[in-house]
Amino acid sequence: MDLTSASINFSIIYPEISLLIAAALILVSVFHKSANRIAPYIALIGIVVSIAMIFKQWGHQESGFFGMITCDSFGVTFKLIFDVTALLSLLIAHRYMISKGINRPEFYALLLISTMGMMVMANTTDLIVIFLGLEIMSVPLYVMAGFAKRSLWSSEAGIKYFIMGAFASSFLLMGIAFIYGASSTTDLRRIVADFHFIMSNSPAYMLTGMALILVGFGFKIGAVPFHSWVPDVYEGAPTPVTAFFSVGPKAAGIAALLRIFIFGFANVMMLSTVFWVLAVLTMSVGNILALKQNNIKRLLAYSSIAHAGYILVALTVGGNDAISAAIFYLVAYIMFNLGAFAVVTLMETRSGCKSDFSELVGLAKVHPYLAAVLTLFMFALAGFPPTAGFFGKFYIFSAAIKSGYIWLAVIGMLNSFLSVYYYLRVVKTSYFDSSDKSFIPVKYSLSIIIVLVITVIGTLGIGLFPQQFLNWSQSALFAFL
Amino acid sequence: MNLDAVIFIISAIVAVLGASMMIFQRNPVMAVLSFMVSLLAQAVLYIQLDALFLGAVLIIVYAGAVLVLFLFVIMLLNLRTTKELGPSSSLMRHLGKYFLSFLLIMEFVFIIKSSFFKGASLVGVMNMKPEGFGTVTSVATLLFTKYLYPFELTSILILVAIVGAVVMARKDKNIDRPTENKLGKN
Amino acid sequence: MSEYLFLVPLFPLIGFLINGLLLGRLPRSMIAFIACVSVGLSFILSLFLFFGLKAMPPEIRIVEQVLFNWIIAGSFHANIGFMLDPLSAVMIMVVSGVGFLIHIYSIGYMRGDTGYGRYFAYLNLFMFSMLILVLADNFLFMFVGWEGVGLCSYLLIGFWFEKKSASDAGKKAFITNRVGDFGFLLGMFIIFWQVGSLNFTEVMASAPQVFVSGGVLITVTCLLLFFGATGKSAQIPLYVWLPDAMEGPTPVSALIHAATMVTAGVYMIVRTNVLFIMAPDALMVVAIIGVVTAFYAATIGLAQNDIKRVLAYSTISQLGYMFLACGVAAFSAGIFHLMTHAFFKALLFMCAGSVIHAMSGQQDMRYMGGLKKYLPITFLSMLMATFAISGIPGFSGFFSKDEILWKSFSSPFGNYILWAVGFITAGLTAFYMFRLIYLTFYGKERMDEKTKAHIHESPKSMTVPLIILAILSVIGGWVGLPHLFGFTNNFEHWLEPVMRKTNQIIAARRINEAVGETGIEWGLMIATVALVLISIYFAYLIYNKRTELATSLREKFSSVHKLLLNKYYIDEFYGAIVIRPLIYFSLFLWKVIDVAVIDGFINGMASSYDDVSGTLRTMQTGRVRTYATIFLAGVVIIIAYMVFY
Amino acid sequence: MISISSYVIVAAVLFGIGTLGVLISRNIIILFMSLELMLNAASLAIIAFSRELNVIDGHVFVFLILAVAAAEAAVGLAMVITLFRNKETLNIDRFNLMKW
Repeated sequence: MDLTSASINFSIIYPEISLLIAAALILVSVFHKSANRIAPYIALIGIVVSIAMIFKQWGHQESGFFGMITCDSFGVTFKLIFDVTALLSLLIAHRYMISKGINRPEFYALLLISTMGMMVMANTTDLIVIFLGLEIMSVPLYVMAGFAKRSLWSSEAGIKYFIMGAFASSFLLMGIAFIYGASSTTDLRRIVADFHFIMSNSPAYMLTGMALILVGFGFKIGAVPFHSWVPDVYEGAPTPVTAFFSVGPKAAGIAALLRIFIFGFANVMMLSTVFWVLAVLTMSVGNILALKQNNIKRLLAYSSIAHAGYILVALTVGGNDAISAAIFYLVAYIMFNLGAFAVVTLMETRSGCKSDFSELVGLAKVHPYLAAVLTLFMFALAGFPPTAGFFGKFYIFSAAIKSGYIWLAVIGMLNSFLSVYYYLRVVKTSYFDSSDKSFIPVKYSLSIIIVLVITVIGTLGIGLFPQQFLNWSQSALFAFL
Repeated sequence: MNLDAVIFIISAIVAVLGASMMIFQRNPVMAVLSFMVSLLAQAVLYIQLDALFLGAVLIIVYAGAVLVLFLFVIMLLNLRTTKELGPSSSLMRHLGKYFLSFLLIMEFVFIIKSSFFKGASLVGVMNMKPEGFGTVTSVATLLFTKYLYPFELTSILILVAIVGAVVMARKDKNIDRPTENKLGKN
Repeated sequence: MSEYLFLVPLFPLIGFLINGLLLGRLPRSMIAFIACVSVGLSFILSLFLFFGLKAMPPEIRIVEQVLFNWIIAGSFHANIGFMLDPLSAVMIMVVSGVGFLIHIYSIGYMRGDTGYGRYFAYLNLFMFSMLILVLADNFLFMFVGWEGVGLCSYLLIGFWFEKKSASDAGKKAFITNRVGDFGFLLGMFIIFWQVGSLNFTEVMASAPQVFVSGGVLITVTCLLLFFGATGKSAQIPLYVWLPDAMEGPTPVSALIHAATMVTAGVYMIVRTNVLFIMAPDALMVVAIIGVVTAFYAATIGLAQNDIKRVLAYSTISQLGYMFLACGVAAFSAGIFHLMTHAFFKALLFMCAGSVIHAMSGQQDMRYMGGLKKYLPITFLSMLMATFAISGIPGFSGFFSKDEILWKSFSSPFGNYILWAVGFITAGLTAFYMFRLIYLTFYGKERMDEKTKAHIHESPKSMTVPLIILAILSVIGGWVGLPHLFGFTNNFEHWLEPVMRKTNQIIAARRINEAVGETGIEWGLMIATVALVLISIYFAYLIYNKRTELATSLREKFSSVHKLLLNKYYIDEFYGAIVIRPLIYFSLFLWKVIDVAVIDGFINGMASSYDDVSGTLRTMQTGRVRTYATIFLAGVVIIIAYMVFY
Repeated sequence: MISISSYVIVAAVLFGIGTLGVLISRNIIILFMSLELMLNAASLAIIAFSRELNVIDGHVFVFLILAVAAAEAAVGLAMVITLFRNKETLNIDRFNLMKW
């Protein structure tokens, strides 16, 4: 295999291209008067084609475009993760956007391009391309967060995300500059090839660069102390966008962190300590802050911070077990978190609802199935067997204990027990509380039902057959780095 | 002290001063102009570092386009007055922030001072400046061969930025059915 | 036969799926039928499996059935698999048998409740989880059942969620349990880390090679497992949830919070007896916690007025006995008591339910009295159960409790202090149980007229299970008649294959120590019985002296009566010197230690987290500039650490 | 001859000023310019490293970064217009509907 292949081989970016073509079609269709209605379908087709292309790439290991793209199992796995996320978010979004009167075709184009950006991030070993991918992912996200322009909440979420996002990107870029200064290249493969030499040559530059890159991606996954934007943006953004936020950019950030810090700059002592501290802080702060929330979206925001913490535990540990556990956890998390957001979105399509806890009261009486599904997702988030959430945590913590990070595992487990409290509050409110206000029934739509079915099957399926999923996530371990 | 050094010192001071003036300005128009001064000085530094092409691009793109866009928005929103910001807060309240930024600069300076690299022995690094370093040709050659893919990515980035800007700034008429009320969440 | 093992938990699951997915759209009779039949089938199958197992030679009495490989990672594997051995055979019989009776009882008890379908769905789900718990062939699968029963317990305690106290109690139970689960999970991780397997057979086989007997690691592991057990089985310090759990429907209290789920901790320790026997220090902790809990809860039980709370503290106390048995390495005695306790305590709760049913929901014993003539079947059944729990010779509780007390004295891990505390507790038990009987069934009728008009014996569906359990409470102990009476202890013999390693170790330790003598054993037994009878007499004096006594009871205790000479004097003396302080002590324990200190500690922990949460929240000002400042501080610190450290 | 490290130090100082601008400016427009300044500073550092290493790849990076900066500015300013329409102010501290 020629690692610095000069070949301009389009077949390795077919999934990206399909998304791009769909986005372009949507943008062209804007001028048609029924664009609102056809745009989601174009987007859907684009994603499905993209998924098909990914399956064609399965198992191929290729590099192209002068080494700027590496199409390896790791990247392809993440491409699939991004596509599934986009697909589910799209299905969640459709009815919501109509009910809130913000169903504009551009939204779907932005969703597609953002997904494409994530793919770019995950499928390269070049830091500059990772940076560009990050920007292609983020710029649409800024707009999507503020998409409900006339809502003060949404536009505030947009500006906050924009400022913090651009701030973080600047640090990331500075980090890349330092790495470039130390190694004369931004290609991770070349850096790793000469790693010891470069490290002995200019250690301070390399370490600064790593720290700043870590900060940049830590921001994307919502690691403490770079997390402050998460709750505000999650609360303010339109709910389907929040759903997308809570998994898409997070998965992309983790892909980049894995590629750079686990496959790339492994065995740097200082890094593992920093990861250790970040993991502990992220888990604890996320969980503790979630205790007092009265808004479900905000609660899920803090919970997503906590979950990023669990994944950081896996990154701290390193090694094949932990990485496959991280990928496993990520997939599981996508399932039950998007499921939870689908329920929240469904609740919010009722007029006048703001996702406050009080709006859940009576859910179990009016919609017993929906309440049961919500309960399942909450238990999965809290990590009960036999849901996917339990095995995600089980693999991560057992990997940690096996590698001797016993305290980290203990803190992680304590945290996951703490988290039960607030997840249980959601269940308790929807089952056991009563109020004088009557519950306004929700209207199901086909797309939401599809999402709920997929996520329920995913949550339970991964829990009942964790082995198959673990094998699958282990197959993602092969990367060019 | 040779001419190079004099130019460096002057433009470095101008760049830093311009930047400082920008962040301490209360009037946005003045801030844009200060930033422009800083950028011009930075362009001089670029050219000193043999980045002739990029120096020119910096002036054209930044000073010529991006900052004009800033000015344009300021004019559009009629922001020349600073009343709406309210009274400025005291320096003391921000002392921690100054300190943090100062620490960051100190860290960087220390790192740069302590371990400026001996990169010459790296693979692909030349001791001598190659012919035509920093000219349009040399940059363009790389841009359309090795960096073709990232270059194309920037086109997507700019496309999406345009779409985003249009979506955000457009005043909606028919397409946007009114939400419940202006203050309504989402 | 054994190839049908997986059907045992599957039947209730099917029942749950039907009732759960149709959400009570079926007619009520159909719901009850499905729920009861599914559990009944499990019970019948359990019986067949038991006799199938009995037919096998003792050495190979172990059947493992692997449905499929759940997780395989290198050498590690965990199955969805079941293991039938003498221990789990006993457990599934008890669980499905008692469970079946309680299902039948529920038909009558829950009649008229709006959540009928939901109730039976939860109950079936509970049976499924509990059977998984006892049948699982590895720790991980057992943990699934462990969590499942916790979840069902939560759902059922909060079943009448219109009452705020009910849903709060559910949450408290759940969270306290999770604290214990933390220990269990951590213990499990250590076992996995050291042994590389979670399968019971493999762990037990290789544990002696892997762990150093009496070493730190095995002690820590066992203590962690025991910590998990204290959560589920309501021992100090995690018992606080159980009294509150009485907010649930009474059949639920009978099934989950008396007979089955709360004994899961005991089962788990017996299941891992090979590990515990290698950690004598951990065993000592188990024994001490067990006996202290037994004493402590019995003391609190003295002063309770809510009939179900008396029983709840009594359950905690009896569970303490089981842990005492485990702690002195008399594992089979622990399981024996678990079984007899399941019979009589389920019966007690069901009788209490019947009383509450008759009293139109009144649970306070101060407003009862004289119910004997209204509820004859309930009264007789409850009397049988009370005799059993008090340890009247011939009744089931006598044999199991006596064996525990004897073992706590004679076992190489036991000593006379453990015995003495257990001995006193036996007296207390008899006292508070007979206090309950006298307050409820004898004396003046203290209820109001309206309630009085409603008093009626419960329907057949409720009384028939009572009668069956009453019979079991009497004869249930006869499977384990002690050696002392010239029998071979069948029960102990049956469990022998499970305890083989343990018995060898105990036998090895015995060589150096004096084997308990028959004379001492007789002496202790007689002492216990005497204490129990005296306690009953005092209960009778104090709670019944102003009313005419039933002649039969007077005759029964006449010998004791004469023995104590002066009724009036003793009464005064006892009242002033023993009972009054004891009651004050009991109130002190309950009001101060239980409610203020331990509850306060748990609530305080929650509220201190809330405080931390509140403090951290102030950083989340909603202002971007603050966020950027926190961000920058993070950056500065990370760079400083990475570069300058 | 001025050593290249001096240029990098200038870049670091500019970067620090940019961060300070983000931390203290209340006007969103000035805050945006501070963000742009941070990107500029990174670019300057890359140019300096490129000169030191005599590897021209850095120039290409800076070219790409210019595009990124322009894109960010365009989106950000469009958002400013929306915000101003909603709230008639650009004081960043006034945007704190969501907290805790």
